[in-house]
Amino acid sequence: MKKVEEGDGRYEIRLSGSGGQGLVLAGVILAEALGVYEGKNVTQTQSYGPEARGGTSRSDIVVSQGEIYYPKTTELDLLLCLTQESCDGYFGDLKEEGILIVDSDRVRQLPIQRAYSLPFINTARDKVGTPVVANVVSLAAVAAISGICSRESIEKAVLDRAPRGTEEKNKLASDLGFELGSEARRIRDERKVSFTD
Amino acid sequence: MKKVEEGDGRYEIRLSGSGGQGLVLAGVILAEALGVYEGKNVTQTQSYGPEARGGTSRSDIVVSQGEIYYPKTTELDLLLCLTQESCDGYFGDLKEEGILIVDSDRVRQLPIQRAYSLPFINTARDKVGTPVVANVVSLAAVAAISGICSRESIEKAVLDRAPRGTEEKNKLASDLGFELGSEARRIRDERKVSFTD
Amino acid sequence: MAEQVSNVTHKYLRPKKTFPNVWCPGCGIGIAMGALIRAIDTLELDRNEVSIVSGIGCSARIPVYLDFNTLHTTHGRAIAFATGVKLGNPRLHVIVISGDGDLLAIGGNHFIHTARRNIDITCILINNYIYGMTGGQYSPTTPFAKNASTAPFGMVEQSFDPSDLAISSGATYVARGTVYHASQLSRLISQAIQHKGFSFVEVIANCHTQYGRLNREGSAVKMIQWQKECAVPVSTAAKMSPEELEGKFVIGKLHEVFRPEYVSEYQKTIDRFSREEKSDQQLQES
Amino acid sequence: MAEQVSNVTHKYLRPKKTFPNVWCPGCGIGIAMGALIRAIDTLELDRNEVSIVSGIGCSARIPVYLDFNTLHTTHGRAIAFATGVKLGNPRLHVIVISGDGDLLAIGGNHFIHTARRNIDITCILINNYIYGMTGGQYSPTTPFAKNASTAPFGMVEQSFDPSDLAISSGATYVARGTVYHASQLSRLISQAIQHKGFSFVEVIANCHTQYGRLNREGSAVKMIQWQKECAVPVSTAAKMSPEELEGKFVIGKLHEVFRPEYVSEYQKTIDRFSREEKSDQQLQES
Amino acid sequence: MADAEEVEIKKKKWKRRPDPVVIYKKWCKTCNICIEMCPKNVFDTDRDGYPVVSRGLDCTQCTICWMHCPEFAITSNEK
Amino acid sequence: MADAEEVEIKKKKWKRRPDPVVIYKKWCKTCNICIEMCPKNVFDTDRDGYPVVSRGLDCTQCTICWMHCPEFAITSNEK
Amino acid sequence: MAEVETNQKKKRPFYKENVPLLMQGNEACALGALAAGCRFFAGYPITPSTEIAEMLSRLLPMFGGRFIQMEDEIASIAAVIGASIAGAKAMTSTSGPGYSLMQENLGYAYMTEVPCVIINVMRGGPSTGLPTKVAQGDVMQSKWGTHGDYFPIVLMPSSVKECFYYTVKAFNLSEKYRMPVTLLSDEVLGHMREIVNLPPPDELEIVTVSKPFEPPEWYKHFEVTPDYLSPMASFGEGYRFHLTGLTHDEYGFPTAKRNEIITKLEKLRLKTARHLDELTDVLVEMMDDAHIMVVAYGSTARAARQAIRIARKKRFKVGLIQPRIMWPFPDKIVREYLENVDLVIVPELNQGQVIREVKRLRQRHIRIIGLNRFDGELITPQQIVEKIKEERH
Amino acid sequence: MAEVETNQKKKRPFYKENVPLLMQGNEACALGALAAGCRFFAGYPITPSTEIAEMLSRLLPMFGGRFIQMEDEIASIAAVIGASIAGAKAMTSTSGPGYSLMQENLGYAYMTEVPCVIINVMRGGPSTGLPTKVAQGDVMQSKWGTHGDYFPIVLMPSSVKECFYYTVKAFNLSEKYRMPVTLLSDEVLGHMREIVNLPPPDELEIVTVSKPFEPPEWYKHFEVTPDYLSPMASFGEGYRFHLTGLTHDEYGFPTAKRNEIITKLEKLRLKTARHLDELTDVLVEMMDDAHIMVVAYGSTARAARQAIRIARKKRFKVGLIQPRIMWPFPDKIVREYLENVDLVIVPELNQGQVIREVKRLRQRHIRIIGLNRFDGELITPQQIVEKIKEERH
Ligand SMILES: Cc1ncc(C[n+]2csc(CCOP(=O)(O)OP(=O)(O)O)c2C)c(N)n1
Ligand SMILES: Cc1ncc(C[n+]2csc(CCOP(=O)(O)OP(=O)(O)O)c2C)c(N)n1
Ligand code: SF4
Ligand code: SF4
Ligand code: SF4
Ligand code: SF4
Ligand code: SF4
Ligand code: SF4
Ligand SMILES: [Mg+2]
Ligand SMILES: [Mg+2]
Repeated sequence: MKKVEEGDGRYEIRLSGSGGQGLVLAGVILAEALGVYEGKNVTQTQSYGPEARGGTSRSDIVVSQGEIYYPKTTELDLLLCLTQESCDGYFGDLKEEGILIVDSDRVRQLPIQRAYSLPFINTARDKVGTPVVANVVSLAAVAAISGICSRESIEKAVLDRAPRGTEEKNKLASDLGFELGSEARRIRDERKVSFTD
Repeated sequence: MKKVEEGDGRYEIRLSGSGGQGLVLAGVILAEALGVYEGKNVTQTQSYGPEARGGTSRSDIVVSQGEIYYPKTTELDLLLCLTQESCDGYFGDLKEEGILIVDSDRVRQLPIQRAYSLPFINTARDKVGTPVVANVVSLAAVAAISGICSRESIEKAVLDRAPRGTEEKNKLASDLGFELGSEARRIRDERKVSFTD
Repeated sequence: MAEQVSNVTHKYLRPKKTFPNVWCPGCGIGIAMGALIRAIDTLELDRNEVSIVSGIGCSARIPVYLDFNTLHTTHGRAIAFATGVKLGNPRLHVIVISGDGDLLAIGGNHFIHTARRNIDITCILINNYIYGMTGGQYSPTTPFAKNASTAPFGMVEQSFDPSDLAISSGATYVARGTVYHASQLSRLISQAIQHKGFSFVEVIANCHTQYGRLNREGSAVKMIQWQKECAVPVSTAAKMSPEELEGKFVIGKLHEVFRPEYVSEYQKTIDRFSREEKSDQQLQES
Repeated sequence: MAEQVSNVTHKYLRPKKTFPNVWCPGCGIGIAMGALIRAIDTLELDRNEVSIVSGIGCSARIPVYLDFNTLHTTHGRAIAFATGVKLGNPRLHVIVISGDGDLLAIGGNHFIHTARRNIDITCILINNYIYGMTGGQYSPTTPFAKNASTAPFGMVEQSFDPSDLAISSGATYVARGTVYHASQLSRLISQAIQHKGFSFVEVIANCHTQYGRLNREGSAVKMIQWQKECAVPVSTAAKMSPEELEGKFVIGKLHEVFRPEYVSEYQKTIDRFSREEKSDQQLQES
Repeated sequence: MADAEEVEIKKKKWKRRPDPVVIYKKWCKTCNICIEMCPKNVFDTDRDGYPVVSRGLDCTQCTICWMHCPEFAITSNEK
Repeated sequence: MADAEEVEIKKKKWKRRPDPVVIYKKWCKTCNICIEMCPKNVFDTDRDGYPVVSRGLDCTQCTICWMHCPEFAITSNEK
Repeated sequence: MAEVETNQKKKRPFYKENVPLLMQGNEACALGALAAGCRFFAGYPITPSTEIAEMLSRLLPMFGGRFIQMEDEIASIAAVIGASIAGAKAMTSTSGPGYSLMQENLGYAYMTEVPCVIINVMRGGPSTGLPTKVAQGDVMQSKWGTHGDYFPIVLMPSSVKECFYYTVKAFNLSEKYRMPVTLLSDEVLGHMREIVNLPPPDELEIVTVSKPFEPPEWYKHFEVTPDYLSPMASFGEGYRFHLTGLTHDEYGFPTAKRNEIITKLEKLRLKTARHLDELTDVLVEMMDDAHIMVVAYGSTARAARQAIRIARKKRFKVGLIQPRIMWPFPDKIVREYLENVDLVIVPELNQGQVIREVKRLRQRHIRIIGLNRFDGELITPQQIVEKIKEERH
Repeated sequence: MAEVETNQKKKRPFYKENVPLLMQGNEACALGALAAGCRFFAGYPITPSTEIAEMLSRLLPMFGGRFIQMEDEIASIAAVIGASIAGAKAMTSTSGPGYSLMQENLGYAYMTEVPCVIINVMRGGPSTGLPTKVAQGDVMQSKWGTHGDYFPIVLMPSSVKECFYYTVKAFNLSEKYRMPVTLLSDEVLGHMREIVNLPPPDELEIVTVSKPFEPPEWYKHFEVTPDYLSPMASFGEGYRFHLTGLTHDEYGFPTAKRNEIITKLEKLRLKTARHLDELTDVLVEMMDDAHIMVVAYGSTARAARQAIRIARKKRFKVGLIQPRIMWPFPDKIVREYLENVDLVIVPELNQGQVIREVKRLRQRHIRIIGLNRFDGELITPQQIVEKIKEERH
């Protein structure tokens, strides 16, 4: 985990997309994984209000080993975008060295080269059978890429929240997401030099 | 008019009795006579509230040649009482040298000797034919005894407020009051020495 | 000579602190209060389990004289406070006393909603067609064209029929009485208290000091006699035409139906879960 | 190609600042708004003399989209503001738009009193049986036993029949429509506007996002179709027994009577004095 | 004769007792309601306006006066 | 034959004109109400869920769709 | 009501010019409102303010105005705001309990910048308290009563004459600043009678909100002008604008844009903050050489004015500061005079409210003490004099 | 509502002891209330407080408690007071507009000394304002909102955990002092999720109002005891007492006697004034050697705590004072620290409210400046640091 100037191990994540993609829930699950199963300090916030109705949706997580004073994000360490709109809107909040992860089918215009562009929604639809679990797929990938949270914690947190009867699908989604994420990270690690241009 | 320590010609009057004796109206008439027809500064106050419903009723007038700062009475120069109860209750507010005027039939126990004890109610009933105008009788007597207000002003103010058709009775009441008052004053002036013991 | 005293109402008064009362001589509120006391006495309620709640107004002064659990609240809100009292301790018999201004003007919303909920509260309206306490302003029951201190040229608004309003809001017992018919009034009030659900009794009372004075309706006695003349019992009214009823009002029990009562309905939910609780130590979000 | 546009409602919108609207896809409020616009258009009212007043809620967002004199006030108080608007400038046609929470819960008192006064205002209630805007809490029209976010075990309170309440409060025109019957709805609204006195139109509308979701009543389309199934025209209802009407609701004009209207009654007093004023320069306390 | 007898009995009854109803003057506000409503015309007024029992024998203990006294100032003496 | 003729006339009429109703996509929220309520089944949906006029000839300009569109997104082309 | 006392009724003129007239403070408020052009009153009776409503119920129709008694105070202030939006100068009157109930809608009027006047004739609180007795317990409430930030104008007269003139002033400021203005009177002022010489109405300066001159298409209801005051169209004048209690842009449409929100909310502050000169109205007496300063207001200032005269005779160098516009608080003047005194006495009919404002302005160690009375009676001149003596024994 | 996000619903435990749980501030308030013994809730939905009501509508019946949604906020607080009088620990939750509406009846509860808890989850004002955005605009209102003098207790938590514990504390103080206690939360706190370790309920200190032990005939509901706190009987317990919002004697009967009035109204003041030690709860950080003091509260304190750490790294000697009991204001502590600093910064999500209290305590010339944000977003640590730099450029 990267240190930021003022925080003691403070790490800021935003999951964004459009309303209905389940990203608020994904944020809650991630926060739960980090806070409940990894014993970290964590705050999760989201925007309410008119914006929340239509348009973009977002869920912010701040995680830290130490006490979290300021509970909202200021400069993101990691930004996940499942729509072009959210990418355009929030990219500016990402730190220079921050990680950008996008859905490869929904975000065609990338603001920077060094982004992880992965097919979350298509994976969910094609391999799990429903796009509804794209949030879990991407959530797992976020964990894998950032290394901020263990696979077990994410899995537990996901199953904790999965409605009865959907456990299998969610487990599968989580697995797929982890694979996507680990693979991408492996590739990045290999191409290290060229990647951080 | 007597000077008080702090006021410039401040003079404080209280008309008191029981609810229904019309003393609030009498106070208003007196204030009007002084303020409207004699061009003096005047404030009129009365007590509202639970006490006002049953029991004693009072109307306070402060009159002054100069500006009246504090609008309520503090030490009375003149106290009129039409019931024993009001006399008992308010006598303590009268200045040492203040003038006490009471109804001779209703107030039997006088707290001091040098009081004007006059038959306002009986005069009204017997000579005007209705006790309702006792307030006007006593009002006129107050003016005559204190010399604070001219007969004309009182008369104008009374007629101003008298309902249509009652003008004569009120005029008569005012006349009778003035006579009562002037006569009493004359007697006091004559007995000056013994009176101010 | 305590034995000698046989006015049953005296058992329920707080004579030391509060009497003589604040009302004008002859005010009908005192008569209504007597009827209420006799109703409670007849029902032999435990006085520790009776709560009388009022708002602000002449009528709303009733509770202070009565030796029950008494609550004199803010203007118009008595019924809402009473709802809390009832739910805070459902064993209590909760009776609300209110004036036409208190209950129907500022308090109108609480009135219709409490009726709607059909919560087991009894509400007594002392309808004197005016704001007595503040000096004779018009109220929602002041009849069209009558005078009030704020209707110096006659009332231009229409008025409520409080009992009608109670019925269409959901009250399940509705009756009307007068202070003239004081013993019938006691009976109606005791029926209302016994009724399970929201019960409402409208009491026609005289305010000669304000309404009577402004409308030249004479003394307390005269106004009370007017009630006798205009009151028509329910049974008689049933046989009369609308024209014949013009200018009259109907007295007696006007309406009684049975619908689920709020406190018991809610109790069912509680019971369901307290049962579950026993079987399932760790409570679950359902 | 402006000529091409033949949706008459567009003439009355404020498209630049406010569209697309805030409502959920398929929300019935938009349909009701269309009906309102067409009613006004039919009556050929001068739009400068139309004022639309609302409180707070999803329904209460209607005015912002409409190019009239529009007022979005505080929760529940629209009718009281509207009374002021009407009396401040009696030439205005004043129309209140309200939700079941806004008009009947927090605003219930203003509703019954404005109806009582019979002031010339038209009030449209968008009844979706729930608090839409705040996320699905129960309202005074949520039917017994139905779910809401604050009635997780089913509603234990009884509900109002808003039209009934309007009638017994004194409204002189009362009608009910649905968003399914959109063209009838326009007609009812225009009748209501034309009626002199307090007129009330209840519009049954779908909130599938909250009420529908919590009660598994399906999509907007499904909920609108339910309206078709349950609505019974006044004329048909007259021939049906209460049992047959169980679970149905009546649509059409429910009530129309004529009683003195507040603004005109008050005007009489004004006229009387302005006449006197002319003859008597120095005004007198009467 | 029966009537006369009854009156006799009543008289005796009341002789042993005070007035059929008692007015508590401290609470009475002289509103006259009892006086006007008594069907047997039992009361007169004293010079201050307070009701006084003048025809106590006629009282039937009908309860009307004390039920209508707004001041709770009337007490029946019949137990 | 009259029927066929009518259809011909209609066809001509519509040939000179665009669709009988126009959907303003920027306001449409794809609620489907127009599609479901059209008595003539004039609409289909595109892949994003927006209504498209597929059987414009069948339209009778009955007003139902635009009267029920909560978004004011439908405009008739018939003047 | 006035009528209760004058029940031997008679037709009497209620407005005679330039001759002494005896009237109550409440009557003077009603006449002031009429003179200022008030043509709409909505209210709900409450002691000790009711005479204002009663008088206007009688007088307004004579001027083509309208009086309505609403179902409660919430509805009253709502109707007042509505009428004002529709173009009528409008007011209400009430006392503490009603003023509390009006707070939510007052916030709406501040937010939507609607002129109107509220007279609160103060009585003893909290709650029902002492309905027929005097108090000054609502001074802080008049500044902080509704939720969120707002910047009210509140006037406090201290004589019947001032009741008349400050009611006129309340309307004038309300129209100029497009906001509710509260006049805080009290039970003593309201019921007290004094002599007033009413001016000919046409000699009074009457301010009416400025009207837009641009065509409706260009009109911005909340335009941010250099002086932060925007012309106001009324309903029915052809400007079909929108009003909302949500944060809104200059046109009045709801906005969630940061810069527009800030513009709006700062405008609410700046429209008073940029006119503090006009919004300062303080009576200063005998402060030139004073070492002791009395800060008093409303009815209490009457006692203070007498008290400083008595105390001067006893050689105490004492002066008086009497804010007649209470809010915005006259920071500048009070701060200046604080420089030169070493004792400040703040007599109030409450447990210490305005004294906090005086302390807020203190920049060095000075003794600032309260003289508080809250039993329903006025503070007397003697009490103030005693306090001075006590401190300087 | 929580449900909206967790709509893939499932039976989940809502109260697990001693394990980390992720929850929203609003949920923590609801659980805190339950843990404190709350058994009655009456409320009216309003963003951003609604989750508290929704959660309690679900949980209360499980504990034999009752939830009711009233017709408005006025009725809600009335029912809460009524239930408390009948013996149930009771609360409501709301936001600015609702809090404004509750003011009259809150005054009644202060006057009649009825315990109850009000949670105001603050949003942008004035008026409808910014319903879904954070603000701290109601701080002064929570002290001065109703008419007349009263002396409220107001708590301001700044984390989800504190939402839990300060709700418990609100109940405890409310019961002990027999008065309404307001908890001022805000939109960010209410909706933010953090990890909380809930304590076993029996480890919490729970205070319940003390009950009379004397026989009913002797009982005085408002007895003036040495510590100004009177035991409280409830309806139905055999003590048939009377309550009124009029000024009253120790029994509760209305009084107009001067000494009884004064006794009553002073009691309202003294019951907090005599317990300032217990009623002071201030977080003090890094003040020992500070020359700059930041006074911050609620959500804003979170930014301030981070900011002082950043600033310290930049060698600014800065510390923090965070009142967690806002009213009574911690005069003593603030005054003490004012002695040693020469710059005070008061960041607030309003246009300057608590800064006035800090200034009130100033006894010498010190620079006291505000940092105000009111666009619906939190003040960031960076903004505070910038302000410090700016002042010390
Ligand atoms: C909030 C509030 N508004 C107004 C008042 C003043 N007030 C007291 S009683 C009353 C009306 C009483 O009328 P009603 O309820 O008919 O009772 P009555 O006196 O006629 O029995 C009013 C307006 C108040 N106390 N509180
Ligand atoms: C004083 C106040 N209390 C509560 C709210 C919160 N609130 C906003 S809208 C609403 C209910 C809306 O329900 P309804 O009137 O039925 O309108 P809908 O959204 O269903 O159209 C509530 C409770 C508020 N804005 N103001
Ligand atoms: S004013 Fe009227 S209601 Fe009040 S006590 Fe007197 S008679 Fe009764
Ligand atoms: S929440 Fe319900 S009422 Fe509100 S816009 Fe959505 S569907 Fe319509
Ligand atoms: S009890 Fe009946 S008969 Fe006897 S005095 Fe009373 S009213 Fe008259
Ligand atoms: S009814 Fe009661 S108060 Fe009236 S005169 Fe008779 S005893 Fe006295
Ligand atoms: S106008 Fe009628 S027929 Fe034509 S598309 Fe619309 S609904 Fe279908
Ligand atoms: S009804 Fe309107 S919003 Fe709905 S799908 Fe059709 S065009 Fe779109
Ligand atoms: Mg009444
Ligand atoms: Mg609704």
